[in-house]
Amino acid sequence: MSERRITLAIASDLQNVPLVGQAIQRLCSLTSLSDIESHQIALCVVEAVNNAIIHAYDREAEHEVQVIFSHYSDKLTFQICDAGRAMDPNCLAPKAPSPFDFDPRCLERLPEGGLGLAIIRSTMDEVSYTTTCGKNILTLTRFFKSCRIDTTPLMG
Amino acid sequence: MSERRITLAIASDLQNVPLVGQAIQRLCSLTSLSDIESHQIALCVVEAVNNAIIHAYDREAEHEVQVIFSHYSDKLTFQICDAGRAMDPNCLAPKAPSPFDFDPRCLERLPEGGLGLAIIRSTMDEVSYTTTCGKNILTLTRFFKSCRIDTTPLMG
Amino acid sequence: MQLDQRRAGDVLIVIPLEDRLDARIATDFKEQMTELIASGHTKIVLDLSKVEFIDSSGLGAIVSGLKRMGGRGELVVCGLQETTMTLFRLTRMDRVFQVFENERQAVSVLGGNEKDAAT
Amino acid sequence: MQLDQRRAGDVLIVIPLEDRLDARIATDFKEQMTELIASGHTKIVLDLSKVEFIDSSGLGAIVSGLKRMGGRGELVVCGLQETTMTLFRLTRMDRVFQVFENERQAVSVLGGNEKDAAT
Ligand SMILES: Nc1ncnc2c1ncn2[C@@H]1O[C@H](COP(=O)(O)OP(=O)(O)O)[C@@H](O)[C@H]1O
Ligand SMILES: Nc1ncnc2c1ncn2[C@@H]1O[C@H](COP(=O)(O)OP(=O)(O)O)[C@@H](O)[C@H]1O
Repeated sequence: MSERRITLAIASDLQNVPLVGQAIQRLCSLTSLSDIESHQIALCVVEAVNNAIIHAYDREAEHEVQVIFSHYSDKLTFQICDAGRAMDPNCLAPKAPSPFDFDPRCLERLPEGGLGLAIIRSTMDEVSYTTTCGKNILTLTRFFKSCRIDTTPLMG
Repeated sequence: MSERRITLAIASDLQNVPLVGQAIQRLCSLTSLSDIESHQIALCVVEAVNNAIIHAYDREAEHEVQVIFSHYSDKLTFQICDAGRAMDPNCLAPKAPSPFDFDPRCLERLPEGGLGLAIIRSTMDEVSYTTTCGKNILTLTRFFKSCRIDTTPLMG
Repeated sequence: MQLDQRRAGDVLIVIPLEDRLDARIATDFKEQMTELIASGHTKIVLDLSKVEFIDSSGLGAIVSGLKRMGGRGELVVCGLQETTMTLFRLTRMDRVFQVFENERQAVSVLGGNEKDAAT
Repeated sequence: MQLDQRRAGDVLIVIPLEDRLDARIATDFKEQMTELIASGHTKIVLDLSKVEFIDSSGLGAIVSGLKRMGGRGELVVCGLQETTMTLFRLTRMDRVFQVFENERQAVSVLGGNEKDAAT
């Protein structure tokens, strides 16, 4: 099947994010992904859109966040686009320690935030980020079936 | 609840239309509408997007069709936007004969086409069309619950 | 688009394997139906149980098949889901087509061989 | 956001009535949980059976409640749907929280009065 594509766009208000989440979940469920996988992927897109609103736009409404859903024969890609402050590339550095590596018995150290990107990285097969002409694009890729690639390479 | 809004955009290729249909159906099902109502409304949006691709753009791909979904406390609106050839206003004239008024026994006269706008008009509460600066907007409105208004007035 | 076909006596059962009968595939669907009718089938059951969504072009293709029969044969539909039944009702095509619950009932009324039809 | 509350002996059952615990309402949810804990409740069952979707902010708010308990009491969760359980597992929060199937089991383990809890 040739590529099929749809762009979802919202104003940067958190009230609109469930609309994106629900639409993405339905679009994913049209593919060979299971309902749980579709839900997990929709969660990643919601995390990315929340980040764009909260971090790139400082919670100011009336900016725009776009999500481009592309359906290829072997994969889905999601491009989350904003025109706000760019993300520090260290946030996506491959060697960043995972916030999930916490000691479950050490109450005070449990993470209350900073989980979004880690959720995205452990669910998607590829995550990349570019900034061009003031437009930031976070690209999330998920391959179908056996094509899944581990995001953490065995050797550094 | 204040207004929530999402814009869906596709290239004018019929292959992309199911993406819009599925997304709209899911968005409708977040409201108080039943599954069947959501399906019927998604059908109307699909009919309108098909029309934009087929009639406004003469089936040329690579133009854009937008659908703006707005959720208000009392209603949903759908704005289907294209930048192609404008529709003849007579197509939406209130007195146009309904293509559903056929004689079921007269085989040769059964309608094989021309049903899309009639489906839209009998499902939605309000239908309007405007062209401004080369942009055509078909606006479909559906009120929730008892607010439903009949589209055909009793007197002409 | 893919159309499954099965015989039950002199009745031909046609099963579209698409979940959407829409403008993308309506022309192809119409042409395939035209060919089947042209090749001499006069009793056709269109089993729509796999179809979740029909738009006006898909419906138009079905109507076109009926018209092509020209009263010289029968084209009936069966297995409509609630969503597609709603479209038949809205467009009043439920008064034009004989609508059956399943293949077995449709085949039986057309006088075919019931045991080849799925229930 | 709306939080339903019910007592079962000295156990407080808290039921978020939202289908999404997300960034829109995480702050409000966290504040309401903080108040309940500040007002002296030391055995809390968070019933997530009505919640279909939790994002990292919603999860953070739940973790925040547990941390605020400061080991002086218990905050357990129950009624997780398959989707939200997947999030607890992915983030390893299933090793931090006691997770029960339903209110009755959670209340029973916390030593509350089972008959006030829904199964
Ligand atoms: N779209 C973005 N634009 C700018 N900064 C971002 C963006 N996404 C993430 N960040 C940065 O990365 C950090 C980690 O993000 P995340 O893991 O989602 O957790 P959280 O949003 O809870 O802090 C954020 O605190 C922020 O500094
Ligand atoms: N978006 C549009 N732009 C231009 N013309 C349109 C548009 N939508 C509908 N029309 C006109 O109205 C007619 C009736 O449309 P419709 O009821 O959807 O049936 P059909 O598309 O099968 O012809 C079309 O044949 C076309 O001439």
